[in-house]
Amino acid sequence: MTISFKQIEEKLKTEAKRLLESGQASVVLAYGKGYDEKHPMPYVARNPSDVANIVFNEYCNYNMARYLVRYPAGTKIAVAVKAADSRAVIQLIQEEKVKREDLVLLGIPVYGMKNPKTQEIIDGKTTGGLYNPVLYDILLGDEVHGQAIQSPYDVLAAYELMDKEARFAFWKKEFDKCIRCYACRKACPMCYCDPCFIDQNKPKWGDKSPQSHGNLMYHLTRFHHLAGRCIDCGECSRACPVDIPLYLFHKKVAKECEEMFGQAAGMSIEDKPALVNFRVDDSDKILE
Amino acid sequence: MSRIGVFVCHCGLNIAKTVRVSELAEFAATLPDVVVAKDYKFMCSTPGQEMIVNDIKQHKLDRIIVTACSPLMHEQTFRKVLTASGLNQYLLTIVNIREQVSWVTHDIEEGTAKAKALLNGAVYRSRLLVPLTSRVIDVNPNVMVVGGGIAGIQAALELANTGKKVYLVEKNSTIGGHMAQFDKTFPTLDCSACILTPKMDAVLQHKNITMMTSCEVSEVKGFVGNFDITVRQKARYVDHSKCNACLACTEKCPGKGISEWDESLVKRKAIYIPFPQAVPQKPIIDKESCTFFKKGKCRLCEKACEQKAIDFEQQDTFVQVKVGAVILATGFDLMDTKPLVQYGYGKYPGVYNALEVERLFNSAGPTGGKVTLRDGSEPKSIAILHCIGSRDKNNHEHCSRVCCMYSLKFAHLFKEKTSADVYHFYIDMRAAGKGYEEFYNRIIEEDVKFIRGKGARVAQSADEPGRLVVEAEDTITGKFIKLPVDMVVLSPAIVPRADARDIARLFNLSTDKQGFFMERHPKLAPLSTMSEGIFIAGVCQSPKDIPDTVAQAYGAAAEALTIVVRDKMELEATTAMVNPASCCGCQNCVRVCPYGAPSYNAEKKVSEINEALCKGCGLCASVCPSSAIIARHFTNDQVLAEMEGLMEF
Amino acid sequence: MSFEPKILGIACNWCTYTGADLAGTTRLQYPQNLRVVRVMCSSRINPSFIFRAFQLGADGVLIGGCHPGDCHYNTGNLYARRRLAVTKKILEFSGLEPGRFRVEWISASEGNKFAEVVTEFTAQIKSLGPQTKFKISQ
Amino acid sequence: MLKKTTIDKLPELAAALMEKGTLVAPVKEDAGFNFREITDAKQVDLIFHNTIISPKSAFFPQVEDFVRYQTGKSILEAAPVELNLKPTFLFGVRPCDVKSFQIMDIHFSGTGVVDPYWQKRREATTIFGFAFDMNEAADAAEFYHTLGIGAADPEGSDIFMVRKDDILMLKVITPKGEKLMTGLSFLTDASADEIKYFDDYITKGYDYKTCYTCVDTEAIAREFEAIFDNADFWTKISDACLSCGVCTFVCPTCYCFDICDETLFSQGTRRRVWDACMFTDFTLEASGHNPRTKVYQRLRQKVCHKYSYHIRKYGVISCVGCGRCTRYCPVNIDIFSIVEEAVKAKWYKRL
Amino acid sequence: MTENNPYIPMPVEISKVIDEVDSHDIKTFRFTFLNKEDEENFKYLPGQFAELSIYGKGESPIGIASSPTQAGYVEFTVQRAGTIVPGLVTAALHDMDEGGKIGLRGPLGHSWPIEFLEKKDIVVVGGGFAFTTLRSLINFMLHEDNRSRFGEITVIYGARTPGLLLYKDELAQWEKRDDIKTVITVDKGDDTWTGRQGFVPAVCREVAPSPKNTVAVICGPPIMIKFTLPVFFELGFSKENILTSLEMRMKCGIGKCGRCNVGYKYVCSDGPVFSLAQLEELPRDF
Repeated sequence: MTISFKQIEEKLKTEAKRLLESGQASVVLAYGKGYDEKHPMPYVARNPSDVANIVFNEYCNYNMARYLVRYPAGTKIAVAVKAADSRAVIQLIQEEKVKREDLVLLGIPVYGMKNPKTQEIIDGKTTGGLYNPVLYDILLGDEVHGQAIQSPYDVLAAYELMDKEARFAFWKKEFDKCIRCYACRKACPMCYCDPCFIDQNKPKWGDKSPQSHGNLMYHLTRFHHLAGRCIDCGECSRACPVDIPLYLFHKKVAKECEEMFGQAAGMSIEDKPALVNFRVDDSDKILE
Repeated sequence: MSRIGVFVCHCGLNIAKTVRVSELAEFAATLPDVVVAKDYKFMCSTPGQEMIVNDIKQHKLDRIIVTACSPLMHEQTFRKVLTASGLNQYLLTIVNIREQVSWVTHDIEEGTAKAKALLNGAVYRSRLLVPLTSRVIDVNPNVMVVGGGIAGIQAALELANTGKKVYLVEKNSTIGGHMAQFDKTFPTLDCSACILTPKMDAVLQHKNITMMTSCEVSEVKGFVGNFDITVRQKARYVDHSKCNACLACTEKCPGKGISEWDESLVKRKAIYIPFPQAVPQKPIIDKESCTFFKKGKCRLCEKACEQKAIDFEQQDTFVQVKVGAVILATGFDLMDTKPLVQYGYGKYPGVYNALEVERLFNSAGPTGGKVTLRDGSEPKSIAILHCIGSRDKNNHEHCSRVCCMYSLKFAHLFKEKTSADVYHFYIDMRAAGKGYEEFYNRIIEEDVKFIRGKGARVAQSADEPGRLVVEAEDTITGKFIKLPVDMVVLSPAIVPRADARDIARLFNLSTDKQGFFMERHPKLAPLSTMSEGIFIAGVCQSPKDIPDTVAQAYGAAAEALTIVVRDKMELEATTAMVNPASCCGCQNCVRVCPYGAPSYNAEKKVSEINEALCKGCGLCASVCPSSAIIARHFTNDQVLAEMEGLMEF
Repeated sequence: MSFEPKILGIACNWCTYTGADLAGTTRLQYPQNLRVVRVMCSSRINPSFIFRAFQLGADGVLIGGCHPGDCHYNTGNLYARRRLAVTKKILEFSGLEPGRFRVEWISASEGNKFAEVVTEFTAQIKSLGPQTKFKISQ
Repeated sequence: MLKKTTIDKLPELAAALMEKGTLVAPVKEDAGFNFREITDAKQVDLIFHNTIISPKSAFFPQVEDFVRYQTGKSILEAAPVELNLKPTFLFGVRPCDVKSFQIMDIHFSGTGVVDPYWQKRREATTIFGFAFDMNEAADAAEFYHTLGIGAADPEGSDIFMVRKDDILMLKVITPKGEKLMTGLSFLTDASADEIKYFDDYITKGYDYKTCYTCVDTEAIAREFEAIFDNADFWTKISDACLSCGVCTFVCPTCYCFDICDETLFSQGTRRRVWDACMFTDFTLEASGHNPRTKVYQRLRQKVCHKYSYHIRKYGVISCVGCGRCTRYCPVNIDIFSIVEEAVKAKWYKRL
Repeated sequence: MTENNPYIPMPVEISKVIDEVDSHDIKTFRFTFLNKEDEENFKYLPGQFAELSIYGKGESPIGIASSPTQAGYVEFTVQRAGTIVPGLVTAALHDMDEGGKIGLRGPLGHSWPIEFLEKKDIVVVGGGFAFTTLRSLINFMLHEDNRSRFGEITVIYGARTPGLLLYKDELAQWEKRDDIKTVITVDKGDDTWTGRQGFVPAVCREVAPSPKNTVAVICGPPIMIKFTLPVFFELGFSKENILTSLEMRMKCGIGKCGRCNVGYKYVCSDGPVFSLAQLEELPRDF
């Protein structure tokens, strides 16, 4: 099967219009035109007339769940969600940042999403191995089947095999590139802290200047804060102007968390975030 | 820009031997913000304390670092020094260079270097300390005593006599505990019942004591001064408010259960009081042995009861009790010696454990005080084996402390009641106590045979069926002995109650390696625990004899009294608080707090912490992603600074 | 001179710190490379403390808490166990030698265990050599 | 004076400059090009469109150390960090970025208190401007021509370079450039054809690409003032904005910075570090008051700063149309569309 | 890099510390310069501010509380910032004593427009802690060399409680003088308070002079400003004749770091003193 992006776009428009007209949603978080076709933008439709601006194509990578916390509690929001995006919504519901009843989830089953910079297909890197939304109210298209569902963790293999010296050298080089623009945390649907720990003066966790140690502190702590919460949308890496493959580290932590705690982030509304939870019979082996 | 005073203690030679204290003080003087640094022989002594007071005044010090023993030892002492000098007590930092430096090394170079690093950490931390105000709370004047043995009874009576209301919780249907099972007590050989039962009765009669038998603590909430404890009243199937203790029911009862009181040596009725002097004198029904509960009909007791007190429908109920302090006196169990198959307990009828023998001696016991074997015959020779499972690296390393003495007592009683030969198999004889050595000498005189060697094995006699053979190495002669006897008495290890760990968890106590409750300090605070307001007395802390147990009960009562005698008390100010400006509203704190102290204010979109419920563990602070939670006295920046100081040199 | 590592310890007040005191009271000898920060509960340990410790030049970090189930605050160490497990994985994936970070449950009565763990951990850190990966170079 | 060399001799040119001082030139990295101090003459690579981070970092580095101090010691013992600058050659700067230096000059050294760091670095540096390759496909994010900057605009450069196939032509623009160029003896004189090509290329650069031209900067400033309070407009504009700092960090004319004391053990450095008006804590006052808590207020500040306040204060637009903010924006916010929408295309002429 | 480097503070020593209020969180620090040439270069007028600089803690912009007529030192009245999380600089400063050395960068910003004020009647309105640069202005105008340059001077100063009034000794002296009208008010008095009770806006309505040739100089907490301005409008003061001082988060203090702008004005270098007429031209972004 092939994905008709045009078809999804049409359905997105139809549903957005219907929801706005009926008042079921006061805002629709979707995708709109950017300065060219390869650069669409996150788009918020507030009126039925806005719907005409909605687009959907293979470059609409944005995780629109990121914008949910921007709206006051109780706002009826319809949000377009691809596979990973829906997990972000679930995770936000778990964390009580949004309420399920305030949301209409417009599920988008899709594969073949591309990085506009490299034209590379990025599904395997950052969809958590999923093509269909985990949770939705309306599915805009047919479920994707038959695509090779790879383990979301396959891409890690090469890095796991590296010896620790090489791995350290790899990450040091990557983190040293960081200019601390914080696009990663701002693009992340789960990074809703304001202020972020790294911005604090008291306690001061890391220096503001983009030097190795402050960068390391910022990124490692951020990985920790997202442990058991990262839903593998890859927005952090995509947002990064200097191409730090943050998603790899997040994925590794997600993998470890899934193995240790038997739960992947954003898969069920009923779950409790793994790091603010415990089981009495958690094994001490996880500390080895 | 603090003004820090550093005071280095020699602790005699305890510290000075492996830390160059004057060098340490000189080092301190070079550190930024340290205004004065001194060393002194005993900082905790009055002149030492006065030195600190004077320096605070003279040098306008605003932070004090005492470099001495563990904070668990003298933090309070020095906090008082600060308070007396008008400084907030939380501006004190203790550097532990005794327990964690001088006592754990012989190398003065290493010791001095480590002490410097620790001190530097303290200076870094000290700069960031802020004055904290203690919370003042109302104190509930009541006390709960858990365990109705001699320790619990004594503590309850003492407290009740001061006018405080006491809840005495006992899981059995009578109070009295192990002591009520004994016949005589060493070394005076006075009758256990004679000295105990008046106290039991006094408890029953005391207007300030609420006796809660057949009860167990099921939940503990709150904190010192304000415990909120849920007690499970187990169903007795007899309404004690109606029962007039005529015991007509017990006569009619056809049911047969095994008497726990008599250490399973005999049977008892299904509706019963454990022993004639039980307090209360009111029966309970044992569901397991009751014919009605087993077969659905009988109800003979019900018919016999004029008071209509029998209630087969009775359920467990839960009672809420509010108290200001708690004394735990939950006592002990004897180690189950069945797993030590070499001693044949449970296999050979001639092998008894110590408590069984106590019952045999007791005139209210299964044999009416006669010493007979299970077949009714009188033993001709008896071996008493000391240290079964205790002082034994494979089982319990500790000495059970009373076995030597009660074993000697047994020997005496055997001699008094039978004509048997009595042999002691012992590792060595421990008779430290008032009149104990004298008692030992007296027993030696009584023609009791002492074999210095631990009983290694008890076997069936090959030559004489029905008799037993005790095998041991006589360590004096070096000979291997096989001694045929009729009766073997094991003196097993005294161990914590089977449910001691559960109780520890309920009350937030630590237990030691053996499972006995941990005291706050082995010497200076043997009755307090790490949980404020929870005290311990008797064998639940460690094996001990009756005089020590009673002494501890008095002590624990006094300790509890120091809390409940006050209307109000100060609590540690080291609670957590939320900086609303940094709170991101993730509610992690709300999710993790074991005490429900944080709550989410949906309107302000920030968490708030109820400091009355906060116990200061700091969990919330570490799960707070935006560092909005300030764990007072252990704030992120204080810990980070201390780490920086520790790692500098 | 032989390599004398700096090891940062973070110990909970009720179990491990008290256990360390007991080691002292019983005069057990162990290497002097460990410098302990006392916190009330192992759950107080913010994972970033550990990252920071390595940045400050710690050659090893040893965390001590009550045995799971024995936490003075009921469940603190059960959370800590999960969180510190993640910390360990993060350190490992970043390329730091995993042996430099250890969590041990040491009760107040386990003075001997404390001494043993410190002795053994110090030896291990010595064999790993100085930690330079995270250490901030000034 | 037009000189030339061949592209394959670039390392030679680089080596000559490295001998005279510090060479800063585009270097290819994972994510793209950036200006770096050259340590190996072969690193210099001119096959690039433009760098990720603008060359402003040559004069206004992301981290500039002011003072080294020791905590616990007297302020009298604190030591200012000396710059000790060697002659610096900023090589291969695109015309729009060269223009940014002039705009930044007004702020840092042209008005009010002079920033000594900017000034000293600027004085020590010789700029090798480098014309865009007009054969390359246009980059949709760029709009420098709209702001009156040619694709081969030599203004502001000390030496200006145009590449023609494998020939690199270098023309002296300023006396500073001339002094340097005379010392580069291995450069050869350009032929008459090449001189003509060079001049034509520069002229052609003014007509290159971009489809608007700015007519009235004052009017733009006024227009933004007029819509300042239109929260709906700004909210809509900022719907997609993540409020990250990418646009400001890559921008050649953003100059906001923070002054931080960074201490380890007792050694510390007071330094300035780039900051961004898009960060939530940028205007957070000690009292807790923050005049710009909302995303739209911050995006408004950024856009208005460039297209209104800067015109009012310094008379010029604080933007050179290099397109970096748009190109690296994680959500593709196009600053030019905002300007266009805000001023309703009135003050730009569509070409 | 020390020469003409506006980012490097000059060293000063604390020569006096005055605990101003009964809550002990506001102190006045008197600084003397450690280098003679710094003292000579530190030419300021009332209304200007300086960055108090403590290495390792940071910098904090504080209005100058002394008057240039007081030679040999400068004074700053500093409130300990932050109730929950203490401010780094102010907390460190509050912990310092006489003899302590810190850094000073300044003078910064524009002063109260002295020339504009000349030959006019002046009403100075202050509330709470924001009285510091007003005190500087009053002491400047009262100096014998300057007094004749200005018309009638009225001072209206209020605080929440008597214990929170700053500069109590000076207030008492002003009250005794006949070339200045001093009206002190507190929101709520205590047992010993015999003065006025009432909020600043109400007191202004009562005692403010005629707007004719009068300039009002107003500094105070936002809530006071909010209710005081209408009073002056009612009294007929024009926006050009009402002056105030703005606060924004600042870093460099010299108009470089881009932080404190309101519209195209930088509060640090174009302010902090503005007339209401000037403020009205700026966007509401503060």
